[in-house]
Amino acid sequence: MRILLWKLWMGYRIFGPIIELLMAMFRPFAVAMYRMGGPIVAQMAGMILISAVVAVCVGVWAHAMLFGFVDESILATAASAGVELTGAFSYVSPATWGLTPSQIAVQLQQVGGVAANMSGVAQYLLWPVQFGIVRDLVGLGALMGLFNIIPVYTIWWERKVAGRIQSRLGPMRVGGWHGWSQSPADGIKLLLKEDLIPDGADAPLFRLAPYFNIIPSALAFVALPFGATYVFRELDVALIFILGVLGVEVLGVMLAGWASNNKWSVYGAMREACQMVSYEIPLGMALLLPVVTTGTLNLTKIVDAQSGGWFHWLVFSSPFAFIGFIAFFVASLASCKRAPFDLPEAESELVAGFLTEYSGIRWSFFFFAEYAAMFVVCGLAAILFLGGWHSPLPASWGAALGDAWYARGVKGLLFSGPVWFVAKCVFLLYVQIWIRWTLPRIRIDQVLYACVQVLLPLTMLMLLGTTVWVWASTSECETWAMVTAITRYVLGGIGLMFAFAFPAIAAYGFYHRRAMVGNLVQDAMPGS
Amino acid sequence: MTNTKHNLTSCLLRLVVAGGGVLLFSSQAAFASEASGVTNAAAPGGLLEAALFYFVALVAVVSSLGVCFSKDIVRMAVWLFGALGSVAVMYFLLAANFLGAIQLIVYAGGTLILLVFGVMLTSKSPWVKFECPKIEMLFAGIICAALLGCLCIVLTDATWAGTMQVVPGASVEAIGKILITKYLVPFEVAGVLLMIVMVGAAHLARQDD
Amino acid sequence: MADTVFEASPDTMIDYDSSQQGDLRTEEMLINMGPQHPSTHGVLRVVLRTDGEMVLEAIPHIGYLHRCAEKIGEAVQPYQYVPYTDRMDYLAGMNNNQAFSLAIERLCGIEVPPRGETIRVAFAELNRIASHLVSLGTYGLDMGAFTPFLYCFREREMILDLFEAACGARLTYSYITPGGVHDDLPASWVERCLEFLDYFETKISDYNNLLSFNHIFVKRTSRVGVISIDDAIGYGLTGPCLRGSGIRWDLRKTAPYDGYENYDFDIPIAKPGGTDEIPEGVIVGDCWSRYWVRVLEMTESVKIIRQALGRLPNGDFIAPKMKNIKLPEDEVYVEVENPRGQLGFLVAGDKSAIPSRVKARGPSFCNLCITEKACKNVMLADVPAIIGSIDVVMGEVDR
Amino acid sequence: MTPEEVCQILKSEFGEAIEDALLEGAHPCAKVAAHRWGEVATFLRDDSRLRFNLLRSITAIDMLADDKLACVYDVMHIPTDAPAELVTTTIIFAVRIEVDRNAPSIPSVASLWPAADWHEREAFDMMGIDFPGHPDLRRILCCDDWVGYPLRKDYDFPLEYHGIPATTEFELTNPRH
Repeated sequence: MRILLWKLWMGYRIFGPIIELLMAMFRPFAVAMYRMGGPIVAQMAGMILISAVVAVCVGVWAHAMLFGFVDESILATAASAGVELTGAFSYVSPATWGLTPSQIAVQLQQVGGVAANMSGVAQYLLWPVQFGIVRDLVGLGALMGLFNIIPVYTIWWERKVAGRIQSRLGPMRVGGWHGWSQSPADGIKLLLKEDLIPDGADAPLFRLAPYFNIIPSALAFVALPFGATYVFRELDVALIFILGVLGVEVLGVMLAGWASNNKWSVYGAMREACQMVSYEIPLGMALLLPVVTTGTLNLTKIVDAQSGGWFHWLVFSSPFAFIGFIAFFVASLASCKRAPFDLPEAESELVAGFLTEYSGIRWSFFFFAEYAAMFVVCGLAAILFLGGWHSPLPASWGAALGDAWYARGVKGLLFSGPVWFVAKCVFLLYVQIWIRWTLPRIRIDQVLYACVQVLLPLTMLMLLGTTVWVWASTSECETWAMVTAITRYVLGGIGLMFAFAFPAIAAYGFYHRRAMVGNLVQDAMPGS
Repeated sequence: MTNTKHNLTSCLLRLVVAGGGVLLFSSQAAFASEASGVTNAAAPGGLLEAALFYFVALVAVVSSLGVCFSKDIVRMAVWLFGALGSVAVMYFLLAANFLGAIQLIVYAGGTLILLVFGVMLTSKSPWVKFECPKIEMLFAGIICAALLGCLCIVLTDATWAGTMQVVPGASVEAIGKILITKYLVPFEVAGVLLMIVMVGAAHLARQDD
Repeated sequence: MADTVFEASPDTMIDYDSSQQGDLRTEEMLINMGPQHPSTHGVLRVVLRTDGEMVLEAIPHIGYLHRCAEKIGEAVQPYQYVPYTDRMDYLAGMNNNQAFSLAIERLCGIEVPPRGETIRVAFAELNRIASHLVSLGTYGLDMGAFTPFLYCFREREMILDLFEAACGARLTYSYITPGGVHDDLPASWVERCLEFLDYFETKISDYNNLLSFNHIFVKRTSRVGVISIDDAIGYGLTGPCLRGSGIRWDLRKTAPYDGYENYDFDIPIAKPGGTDEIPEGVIVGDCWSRYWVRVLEMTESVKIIRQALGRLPNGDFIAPKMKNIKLPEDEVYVEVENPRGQLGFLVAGDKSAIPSRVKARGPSFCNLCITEKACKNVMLADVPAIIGSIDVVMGEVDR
Repeated sequence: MTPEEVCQILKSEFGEAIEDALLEGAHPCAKVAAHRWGEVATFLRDDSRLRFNLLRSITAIDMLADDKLACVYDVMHIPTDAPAELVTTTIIFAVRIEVDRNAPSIPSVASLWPAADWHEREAFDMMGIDFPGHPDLRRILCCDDWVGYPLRKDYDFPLEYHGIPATTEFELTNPRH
């Protein structure tokens, strides 16, 4: 061991200066890039935002085309060889499908047009895509990218929203346009901070705890579908898989609280355990409503069942689902320890709860995990109740567009695509943030009362009701069909009212923003 | 280390307990394979899967040993998480996705949390040593030896023929059907047992009022 | 490191004796809440003995901010001592100045000119609003509601701007001095103040909608930390804490000073839930009542300020020759109604220009001593609720 | 009720125990013998004519010239029969107790007025007056290991505390020291 360390040290002695020289060269380059990029972003923020969204869409679309094409090639080749493939392209597929570049070239020739002209190069470029490991690496890259970007920008957005709610501006400086690089800058700061481990803490557990928190929340993204084909692993039990890994996250919090050797931390951990264990039950109950309605645990199939447009979203399918959705949202707030259920880190009671002794990157791991988990539960809510990646328009209308490449793009933007899923998630995230900055925190006994006495019976009742509803819907009775249809449209109408009310209120607030704060604020306060 | 000998016996005891745990898991695995419709027909395993399996198995063994040899209850719980989690991964490898997820929810996310929670609530100091009277150890030893014997019998009697083929997608419905047909009585008994536990817990909690 | 930590010792074992008797008790813990804690409003330290989430006992320890204010009083002349009073209850500097100035005036028999008196009343009431705004905001913060805090501070900033315009300081004013106020009002100050009052009155309903009548807030604060009338008086509680227990007692009415008898205003007191838009579940003497009294007092203060500004007489604002006054060989004890209660100053003179004894009776000091009684057998989350509703300023507790 | 009347009542009730009635000046009070203070305090609080239920303040005063320490108790009556009624008058009174500076001891009234608890601790902390009968008489503002009573006129400010050096700038401003 000592020799190894010595070798490492000698290696550093030799290569260290070179690395440092490279870094020294890179540093002004990075600074110059930032200085050049900052003003551009500041001036063209709107355009950059739009083009980023478009670029992401195009990237996703291209990626889907690529993979889809190779899949079709495999199927076609197999069909020409007389082999029937079933089970398709999941993780139990063999390491290779034995496709040769020339077979791909044949397929490309069949497509014709640009693809045929490019087939000489494209056949070799597409050839590695058939390997599961290559696909997995691409998928993992996307997954980790998402897992990094989502929390970073959710934090930024939370700060912006909180600022606006509190009649201030939120981050404005770092990077120029509305502090767009505030969160990355914070991340760099946290990376550079001292990794402090208190005396008397259980050091191994203290170091381990953040990983118990961040890995499960990253794992949840494995099974969370962003679109019909945009899922890293389409599990048949994705729903309970996500519930399970999010449940493991609690262990990280508990270990953090325990290992810190701080009584406030222990309190935070105990509250977390108490809250999580109780709220997982109503959460699970509420999750069962769509499962009972659609008869599957597969998230993709649950979304497919809601492809009929606004009025066919599961939240409007029955009054029970409508109330169940609200119960689910409340329980999901509790399971993400978001206000008003942020008891584990209640800063006015427990200093910072389980986070009290943490600093630097380990501290930020907890925040990454929290915001990622927020996104996951919002995604679950969108998938289970709000039609997932389908737009309010029925997907069947989009089918008429055909299957050309531009038609796929239009369908993705207008009818069903990851954009819609992300938009719904962002809206639900906004509601979470909005609630956090509006409501006081509730007390632990009230938390448990709300769970055991209110949410649990409510969700049980809703589950029972949904079961009966679904059972009744299987009958051929025409009156009942009418009742379900009327319910659907009435609830959908209520939802529509909300859907229009939000932007209407927001627009009102935007146009009257100066009058609402009052004349005196405009004159007297800085920044107005 | 004041009482090394004592620690050794208790560690051995825990080893036996862990053996019982493995028995439990293997029985679950047997149930899983039945439920997920795994047959003994030959199927390609894949090098990656094999490597993953051996890695996970190693993790399971090491963490079980960790449960036995660590002196601190919370660290034991962390090791236990390693064991339970790796068993969950094994379920996933067996395409028993449902069981894997349930393993995560029930054991890793539920039981283990409650265990740590209990330790936190009742401990006097942050680091609690696990210790029990000798008579209890004796009884526990006898029970664990019996369990170990059972495990050995299962190990020797089981037919380890062939590799297994995976039939994905069928597990949830298959489990549901088995639970309310073939295993209806044990299912209901377990439900009643849990009910009794709940009533008992409520009774204990309300006693001091 | 691990070996030393995990070394087993007899007292680290689980206490099996009690568990064998079927007593599944949880472990009692001693926790230091403070002196550095977000919700002890300064450097208060409360030692909590807890059983799980229940607080069995809470013993406050004070003195972390002791700055020998009384000893300094025996070393400086009264007009030099006024800045020290600012630093006692630093959220209500004007009222502190007023109390000390009144004590010196009573001791030396100084007559304050009417303009000075009226300005004093206006500033004292403005400061009362500012202080209550901080109290409201931080109480919301204690309950986990962040947003009302910023709204309250937004309005408080405006009051501080008004103060700054009049005396140049935003926190430690020393504006009210023995004999009157040390400067006249600047031009158009009255108009600015009236504009602020118009604006502020509409904002109180914002706080009510956001915080006061918030269901969670009411649930968190009602029926918590109930202080009976007898306890309140016995422990020497004054101000909103006393009125929160349902007694209509305010020195501005019962022992008027600076001409308060000439103003028309009400003394709001706590009422049980269900009456006068007070939410159900509230009982007299709980945290919500104390909070609510402060909200109502802000409206009354606005009334008083309007009257004061309306009748602002012309003339001198300070009695002449206020420096180097010789204090008679006598003592005086004067109390005024501070935002937090009755602030008393006992000043003893001995024919020199420097007092021989200055004693400040801080309302926070007296109000805080009920913590030990009020925080018995409550939940952990109630401790910030109770301490916050008592609304202490540690600068005044420790002086 | 004026302080004069209160003094009358006290004198008729306790006679010798009321050493003096200091009614001139801005702070009228009765001077009470320290050893009878417990009874007088009980009477002040409980007598139906007086009912001084609010102990406003306890002020310890160092009378270095007379070699005495004085304690001034300010009390007030808050009517509780009809709490919602607005009262426009106050009944206030003060009691002054002077004790030997070398062995100052005054019976505690913390059991009568709980408010006296902290006030008496403060007087003990700052002036070193002992209050026999107090439930928990220890320093309140200074640290538990502080030496001396800071508000006494002959107090010497320590120039060092646990290795922390201290300055006495006030020596420059205060001619007495």
